[in-house]
Amino acid sequence: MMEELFTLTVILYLLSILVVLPLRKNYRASITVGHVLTGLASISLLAFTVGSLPDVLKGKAIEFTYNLGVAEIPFHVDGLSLILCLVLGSLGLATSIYSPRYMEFYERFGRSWLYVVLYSAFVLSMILIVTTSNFLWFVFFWEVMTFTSYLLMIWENDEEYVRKAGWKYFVTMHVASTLPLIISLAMLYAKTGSVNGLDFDNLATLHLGPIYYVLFLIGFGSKAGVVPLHFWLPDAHPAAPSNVSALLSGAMIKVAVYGLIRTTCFILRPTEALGYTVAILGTVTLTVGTLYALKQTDAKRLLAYHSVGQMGYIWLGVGAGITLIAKGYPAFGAIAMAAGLYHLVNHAIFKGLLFLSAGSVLYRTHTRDLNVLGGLAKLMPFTALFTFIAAMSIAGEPPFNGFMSKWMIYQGTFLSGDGLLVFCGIMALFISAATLASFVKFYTTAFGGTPTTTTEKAEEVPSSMLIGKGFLAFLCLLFGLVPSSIIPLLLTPGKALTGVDLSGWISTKYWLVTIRAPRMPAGGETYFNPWLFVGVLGVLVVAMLISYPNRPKRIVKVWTTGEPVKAEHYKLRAMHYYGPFEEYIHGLYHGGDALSGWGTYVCSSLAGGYLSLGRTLLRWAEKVGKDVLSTGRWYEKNGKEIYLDEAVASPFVQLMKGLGIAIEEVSLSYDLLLMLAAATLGVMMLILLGW
Amino acid sequence: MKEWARRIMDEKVREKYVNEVVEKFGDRIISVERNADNQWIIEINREDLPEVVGYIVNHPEWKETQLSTMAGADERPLRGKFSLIYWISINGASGDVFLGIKTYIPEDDPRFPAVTPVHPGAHWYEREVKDLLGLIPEGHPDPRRLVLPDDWPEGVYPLRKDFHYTDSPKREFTDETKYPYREPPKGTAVFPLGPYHVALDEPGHFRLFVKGEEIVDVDYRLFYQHRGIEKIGENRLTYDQVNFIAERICGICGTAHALAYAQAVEAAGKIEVPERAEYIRTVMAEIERLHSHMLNLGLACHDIGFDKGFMDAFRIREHVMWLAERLTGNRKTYGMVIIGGVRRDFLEYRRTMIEETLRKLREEFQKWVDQTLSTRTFIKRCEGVGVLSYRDAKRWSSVGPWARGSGRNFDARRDHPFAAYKYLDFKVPVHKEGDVLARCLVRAEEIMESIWIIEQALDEMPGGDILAEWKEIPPYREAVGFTEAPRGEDVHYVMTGEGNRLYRWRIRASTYNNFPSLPDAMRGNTVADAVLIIASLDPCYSCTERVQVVDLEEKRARVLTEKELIELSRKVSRRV
Amino acid sequence: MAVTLKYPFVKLEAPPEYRGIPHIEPRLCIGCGACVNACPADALLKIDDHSTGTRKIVLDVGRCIRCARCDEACPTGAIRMTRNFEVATLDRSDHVEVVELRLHRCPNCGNYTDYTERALEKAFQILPEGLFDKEELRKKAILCRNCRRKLTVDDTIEASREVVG
Amino acid sequence: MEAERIAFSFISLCLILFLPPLLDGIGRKVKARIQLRQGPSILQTYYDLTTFLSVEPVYPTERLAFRLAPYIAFASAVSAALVLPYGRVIPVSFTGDIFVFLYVLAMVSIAYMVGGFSLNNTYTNTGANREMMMILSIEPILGVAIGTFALNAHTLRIGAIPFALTFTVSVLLAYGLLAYSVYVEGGFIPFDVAEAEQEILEGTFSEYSGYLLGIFKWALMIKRFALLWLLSSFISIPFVRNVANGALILITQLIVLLLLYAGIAVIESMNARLRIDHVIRRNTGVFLCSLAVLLLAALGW
Repeated sequence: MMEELFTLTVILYLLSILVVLPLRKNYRASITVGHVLTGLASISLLAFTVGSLPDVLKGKAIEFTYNLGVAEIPFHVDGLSLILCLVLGSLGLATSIYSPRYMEFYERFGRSWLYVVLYSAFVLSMILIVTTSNFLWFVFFWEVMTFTSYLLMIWENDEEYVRKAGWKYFVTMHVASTLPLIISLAMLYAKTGSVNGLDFDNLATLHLGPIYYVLFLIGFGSKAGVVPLHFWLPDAHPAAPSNVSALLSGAMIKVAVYGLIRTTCFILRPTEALGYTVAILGTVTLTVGTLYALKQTDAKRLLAYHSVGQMGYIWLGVGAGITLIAKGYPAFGAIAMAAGLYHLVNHAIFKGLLFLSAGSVLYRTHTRDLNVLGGLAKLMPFTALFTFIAAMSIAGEPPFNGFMSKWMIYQGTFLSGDGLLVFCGIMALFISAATLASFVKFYTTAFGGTPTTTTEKAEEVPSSMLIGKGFLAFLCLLFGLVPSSIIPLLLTPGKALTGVDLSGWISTKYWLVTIRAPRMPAGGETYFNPWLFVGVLGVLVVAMLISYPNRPKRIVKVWTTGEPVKAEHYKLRAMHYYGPFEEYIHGLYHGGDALSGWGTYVCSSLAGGYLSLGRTLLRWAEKVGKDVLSTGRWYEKNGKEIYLDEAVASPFVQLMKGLGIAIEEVSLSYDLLLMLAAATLGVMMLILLGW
Repeated sequence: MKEWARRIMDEKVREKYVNEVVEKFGDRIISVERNADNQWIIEINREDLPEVVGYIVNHPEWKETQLSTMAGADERPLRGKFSLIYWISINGASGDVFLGIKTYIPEDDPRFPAVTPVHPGAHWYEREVKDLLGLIPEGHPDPRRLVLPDDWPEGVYPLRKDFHYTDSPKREFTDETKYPYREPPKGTAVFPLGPYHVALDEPGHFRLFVKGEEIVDVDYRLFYQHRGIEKIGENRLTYDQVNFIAERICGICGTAHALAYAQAVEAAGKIEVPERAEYIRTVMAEIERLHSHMLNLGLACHDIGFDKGFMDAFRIREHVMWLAERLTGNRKTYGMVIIGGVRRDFLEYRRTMIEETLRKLREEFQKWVDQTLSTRTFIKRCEGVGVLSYRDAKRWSSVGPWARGSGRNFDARRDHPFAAYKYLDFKVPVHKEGDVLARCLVRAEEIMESIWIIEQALDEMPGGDILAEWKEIPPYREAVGFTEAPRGEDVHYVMTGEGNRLYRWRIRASTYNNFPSLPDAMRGNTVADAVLIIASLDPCYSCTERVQVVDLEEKRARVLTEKELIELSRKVSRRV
Repeated sequence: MAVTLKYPFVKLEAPPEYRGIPHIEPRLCIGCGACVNACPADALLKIDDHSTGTRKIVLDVGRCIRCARCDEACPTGAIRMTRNFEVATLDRSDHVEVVELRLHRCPNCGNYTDYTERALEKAFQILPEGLFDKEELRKKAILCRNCRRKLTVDDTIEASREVVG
Repeated sequence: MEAERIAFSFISLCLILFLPPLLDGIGRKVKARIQLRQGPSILQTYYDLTTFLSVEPVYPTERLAFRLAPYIAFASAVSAALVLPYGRVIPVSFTGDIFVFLYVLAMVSIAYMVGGFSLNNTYTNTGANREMMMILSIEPILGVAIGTFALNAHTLRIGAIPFALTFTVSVLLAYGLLAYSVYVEGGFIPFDVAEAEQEILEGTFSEYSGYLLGIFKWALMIKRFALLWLLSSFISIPFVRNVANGALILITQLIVLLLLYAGIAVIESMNARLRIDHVIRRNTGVFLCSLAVLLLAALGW
C-alpha cells in the first residue's frame, strides 16, 4: 500500500517533467501545471510518510524495489528516511504552492519548462537519496541533486555574482563532496565487487577502516556547509530564486546530515572520536556561521549564513548523540540525537519560511538590502506575521518549534556530564542569543518603523504565496506546541541504533516533555509544558489588556527632542546594529575572513585546474559530438565496449538527453559550465564503472 | 604689586607688541590710539582685516594670542558708517596688551572680507554681525543664520540704531523658515540632542550624525534664549542700572559679567577704583569660581549616572552658596559690583566666617576628589573621551578650563591682571591630555587655587573706601573690560554715549568662544559620551545667547504658533 | 546623616544679611520717588493724579530683582529689604504693594503741587535750626511754584513802592 | 498539603506582583542615605506606579508590536517568576527547567527591543540595540554558571539544583558568576546602559507614556525580582534544605532577597554608568576567566 503512494510521488514528479515539455512556449501555464503536479506529488509523499508512521514507530522498515527492467533500485524506508521524507514533503508542498506566482518575477528569463524539469528532478533526486538503500544509487542521485541544484542556482545567469557563486558551488561540491563519495564508492565497490554488494545492510556487515569516517565527514560536511567548508554556501544560496533557496537551505543540506548519520552510524559504527568531532565541528560551525550572520545586511545572505549556523546546532545534537551512545549512555544518546534531528526538521521549516518571506519582500520591493527596507509590517501584515513566527522560531523563543529542539539540545549537552559537551552547550546557548539578535535585526529593519521611499509602494503578496508560507508557519506552531506529534518519530533512529527502550528516559504526553538524564538525582527530571506556558502567558496578557484597554485615540509624532528630524534619518541603519559588539569580536571575524579567504583561494585554484580540464573535455566532447546530447548517445553507442552497466547508464542518458535540449535553450553565458557539469558526470561514471 | 605682575604690565613690553604690528603694516595703518592703560585701537582698511588679524592671532612667537571679542557697531549717527572692531588679547604671561583692530564700513556697501578662513575663531562673531547689523562677511564658510530665530524676517537688523528696542516685526513660522540643517553624511542617522533633553540644563540643539553609536559629525543650533540685553542696555538703562542686568546675563557667573562691565566703563571713563574694593571684587570672583566649578563637577558625575559624586559635590558647594549669601545677601545674583567699586564691605565677623567655611571646604572637597578619582568607572568614562587637541583649541580661540585642559596656558587673571590679582600669588593649572578627565582635574585644581587666593586676599586686604565717586563719563570712548569667569575669559566691550547711557555694549561670554570647537571634541566619540562632553565644556547658554530683542514669551509663542499669544506677548514686551 | 530637610514642612530662616523681597512702610514713605528713579527693573512706579490730588507708589515684587537700590536711595528708610523669600502665590496681585499719599495743595491757588505733603513736612524737619526765619519760610514754602513766584514779585513791587514813596 | 500549596501559590503571586516596587523603594532609600539625603518615602515607587497606571498613554504609532510590547513583557516576567520555588512550592510549574526560565525572562527584553525598534526614533533604537548587546555579552557567563551546576548536580531543574549541589570550589565560583550575570541582566548601575536616562532618555521608554510605561516599568521591576529571587533561592535553600517547613524557607529567601537589594543599592551608588563597549569588554573578560571554573567542574573539583 505504502509503496504505491511512494511510487505515485515519483510518477507525479516524472510526469511534471514530461507535461511541461509541450507547454514550453507558455511561461505561466507551464509553471502552474508543473507545480500543481509537484504539489500533488508532495501531498502523496506526506501521505506516504503519515501512512507508514505506525509501522516505522514499531521499528519496522518499509522495503521495496523498483525494477526498471534494465536495473533494480532497492528502497529501504526507516525512521531516519521518514524524517527526511516529512521535510521534503512539507517543504515541497509549500514551495509548490508558493512558486507559480513567485516565478513571475523571473519571467524575463523564459525557459519556464526547464525550470520545472530541474525543480522536479532536484526534489525527486533528494527523495530518492533518502530512501534508496544502495550506495551506488545514493551517489548517483547525489550527483544529480548537486547538478540540478547548480542549474537552478544560476537561474539569474545574467548577474555576474550569480555566475561566480554558481561556479564556486559547483567546483566546491565536486571537489569536496562528490569526489570523496566517489572514492569511497569506488573503494567499497572494489571490496564488494558487485552493485548489489553496495546495499547498505550488506555494507554494514563489512569491517571498514577509519578512512571512511574521514571521507564521509568531508563529503557530507562540505555539502552541509560545515566550517571550514562553508565558504560556498553564503554565496550560493542567496543567488538562487527564493523558492529554490528555501529548498537548498531547507532540504538539501539536511540530506547531507541524513547521509552522515546513515553512513557513519548505520553503515559504520558510532565511535566517541566521531561523536566529538561532529559535535565540535558543529559548535565551530554554529559559532562562526551565526556570528557572521550577525554582520549581514543582505536579507538572503543573512539567512544563508544562519543556515550554516543552524546546521551547527544539528551537528552538535547529532554529535552529542553519537558520543553518548558510544560512551554507553544509549538512551540519553538517542535523546540527544533526536534533539539534533528535531532541529533538523524545525530548521527546514522555519528557514524555508524565512526564505519564502525574503522572496515575498523581494517580489514586492525588488530589493534585499535591509538598509533601505522598512515599515513593511503596515503594508504586508500577513508576511510580517509569518516572518515574525519564523524569526521567533529560529531565535528559539518558546513556544515555537525552534525552542523545543534547542531546549532538547541543551538537555542533551548540559546533562551529558561531559565537560566538553557542556562547553559546546554553552556556546550553543550564547549563539542562540546571537541568533535572536540577528533576527530582531532582520525583522525590525524590514518590517519595523515607517515605510521608506523603497517600500512605500509595496503591498501584500498574492494569496497563493501566503498559503504556502502559512502552511509552514502552522507547522512551526504545531511542532512547537505539540512536541509529541514528532518526537516519537525522531527517536526511532536512536532506538534502531541502540535498541534500548526509552520509556522512563523521555516521556511525551500530548504536550508535556519530560527528560531524565544519567546520574540524575530523584525528582530532578527536567520538563516543559508548552500549553501550560502559553496558557499562563495568554491569561496574563488578556487580563492586562482588559484592565488596561489599549486603543490609540490619537497618534502623535515621535519625539525628536524639539527640532524637526526627517523620518528616514531618524532610524538606526541595519549595518549599524550591534556595532560595538561586532567591533569587539572583530578579531574573530578576522580569523573567519582568513579562513574563508584561504577556502576561496583553494577553491579558485582548483577551479582553474578544473576549467582547463573542462576545456579539454569540451574539445573532446565537441570532437565526438556537437553537444551533450550526442555525448549521451556516445555513451549508449560505446556502452558495451567499456562494460558500461546499462542499468546505470540509461537513466543517466535520459538525463543527458534532457540536458542536451536544455543547452539549446540556455544562453551561451554558461553553457561551458553546463558542458563541464555534464562532462564531469560522465567522467565520474566512467571512473566508477571502469572499476 | 607682585614681581610677576610688574613684569607683565611693564610699559616697554607692551610697546613692543604694538610697535611690531605698526612696523609690519606701516602705511596700511590709518591710526593708532591708546584708549586705555593696556588697550590700543589700530584703525585699518577693511580689505586688510584678514591679513592683520590673521598676522597677530597666528603670530609664531605670541603663542597664546587669541581673538577675544569682536564688536560691530552702527556708527551711522556719528560718522555715517558701520564699524567693526576685532579685539585680540596677547596672553601666555608674555605681556598685558589688548589690540583692537578697527575698521569702518560704508553704509551703501555693507560688506567686508571674512577673517574666519584665516582664523576660525571669528566664525560666530562674523555670522552674528551679519544677523544683527546686516554686515556681510565675504568668503565665510558657513553663512547660515546664527542668532536670530528661524522665522525672523530677512533684512531686519535689530542692533541698528533705526530699530527701536520695542519693535517686533511681523513673523510667521512656516516650513520655509525652518533652519537649514546640514544633510546627514551618507549612511548615517540623526541623533538629535535637545533643545528639550534631560541632560541639557538649558536649551540647545546638537544634531549628532551617528553610525550606530559613533558620532561622525555634529551640527548645532543655539541661541534659543536671546533676551535683547545688549539692546536694552544701549537704549533704556543708565550706566549704573546696566550693572544689574549684566549680573543677570548668566545664572552662575554674575560677578564675572558685572565686573567685566564695570571695568570696561571704568577704563573708558578713567575711574580709579579704591584698592579695598578691588580686593573685595577678587574675593567675590573666586567664590563664584568655587561654586561654579563644583556645580560643573557635580553635573559631570550626574551625566554618567554617578549620583553619589553628584550629590556630594552639591553638598560641598552648599557651603559656598551659604557663604555668598552671608556676604552679599543673595546666593547668586550678588548685587555687589558697581561702577567705581563695590556695594557691601566685609565686616570682621564675616571675615572669620569666610575663613571657617574655607577650612571646611578644603578638607571636604579634597575628600571628594579622592573618592571620585578612585572610582574606576568614573575614570573609565572620562579618560580619553572628548579629546580637544591643542591645535583645535587654538584654532577656535577657546578659553578657560576647556582650553587649559588642552594645554593652552593662559588665564586673564595672570595675563591681564585685573582687580587685585596683581597683588596675589597663584598657579594656573594646565593639563595637556585635552580629554574630559583633564578638564575635571583643571577645575579641581583651580578650586584649590581659589581657596588659596581668597585666603591671601583676606590677609592682605587694605582698609579704606570701597566706592569711588564719579560724575561724568565722556561720550564715545571705547574700552574692553575682561575677567576670568569660571568658564574662561569674559570680555565686555563698551562705547560710551550721551545722557548717562551706553552707545554700544558688546558682551562676550566665555562659552561663546568655546562652543564652536565642540564638534571637534565630539567627533569619533560615542552617543553615550556626547552629554558628558557637552557638560565638560561647562556651557552657559544664556551667557552666550544674550543678544537681540526677542522675549522669552515670544519664543514660546513661536513654538506654539498661536497668533493671539504672539499679540499678547508683544504687549508684554512693550511693557518692558 | 541626611543634610537635606523636609523643606516645606520645616521653617527656613534666611540669614540677617539676606536680601528678600522689599517692603514699603507706609507710615514712613514720603512719596519722594527716589526709589522709583533708582530701580533698574521698573518694579517701582510713581503714579500721580492731579485731579484727585493723590500719588501712588506702586511696588510690584513680581518684577523686583532684589538689587536693593531702592533701599539705598530711600531718604526715610521707608522701603526696606525684608528676609522673606517665599513669594510663590496663585494671584499676581499679591505681589503688588501700593502706597497712596496726598499731594500738597497750594493754599493760595488751590492747585496740587508735584510733591506730597509728607515730603514738605520732611523738608521742614531736616532743616537746620537758626538759619532761616521759620515762619517766613513756611509762609512761602507751602505755596505752589507759580504762587510763590507771584508772591515774590508782589513783595518786590511793595518794597520798591516804599523806596519810591 | 493541597491547601498549603494553594496558600503558598497565592502568597507568591502577591509577592511577585506587589513586592518589587517596595524593594525598589528600599533601594532608593538606601541610596539616598548613602548620599546623605532624606530621600523619597519607601512607598514612593508605588505612588509613581499608580500615577503612571492612571494616565492615558500618548501613542507615537498604531503599530501592534509597539502597543503589545508592555503587556508581553509583563506577562512573561510574571510567568517566569511563577516557576521559581517559594518555600517548597512552585506556583505554576509549566517547567522546572532553568533554561525555560531564562528564555521566558528573555522575552521581557525581546518585548523591550521589538517595542524600541518598531519606531523611527534613534533613541528607542539605541536603547533596544544596547539591550541586545547586553544579552549577547552576558549569555555565555550564565551558560558557564549553569553548566557548572549541571555538571555538579546532574540536573537542570531549578527546584532540584540547590538540593542536589555538593559544594566544591567550582560551584562556589559558579555562584559568583551567577550573581554577576544576575546583576548585569538586572540592568543595575553600572550596567543600566540600555535605560541610560541622561544619555538616551531611557531608551525604548522614551516613547512610552501613561499606563503603557507603567506596565513596562512594572514588568522590569518584576524581572529584576525574578532574577534576584532565583539567586536568593540558590543561596538560601542549601542552608535550609533539610528544613521541612516551607514557610521557614520562604522567609529565609525573603531575608536574603532584601539583603541582596540593599547590597545592590550600595554598589549602584558607588559607581558611574559604563559605556556599552566597556560592558562588552568586561563581560568577555569574565567569560574567559569563567572557562577555568568550567574546567574545574569538569575535573570534579
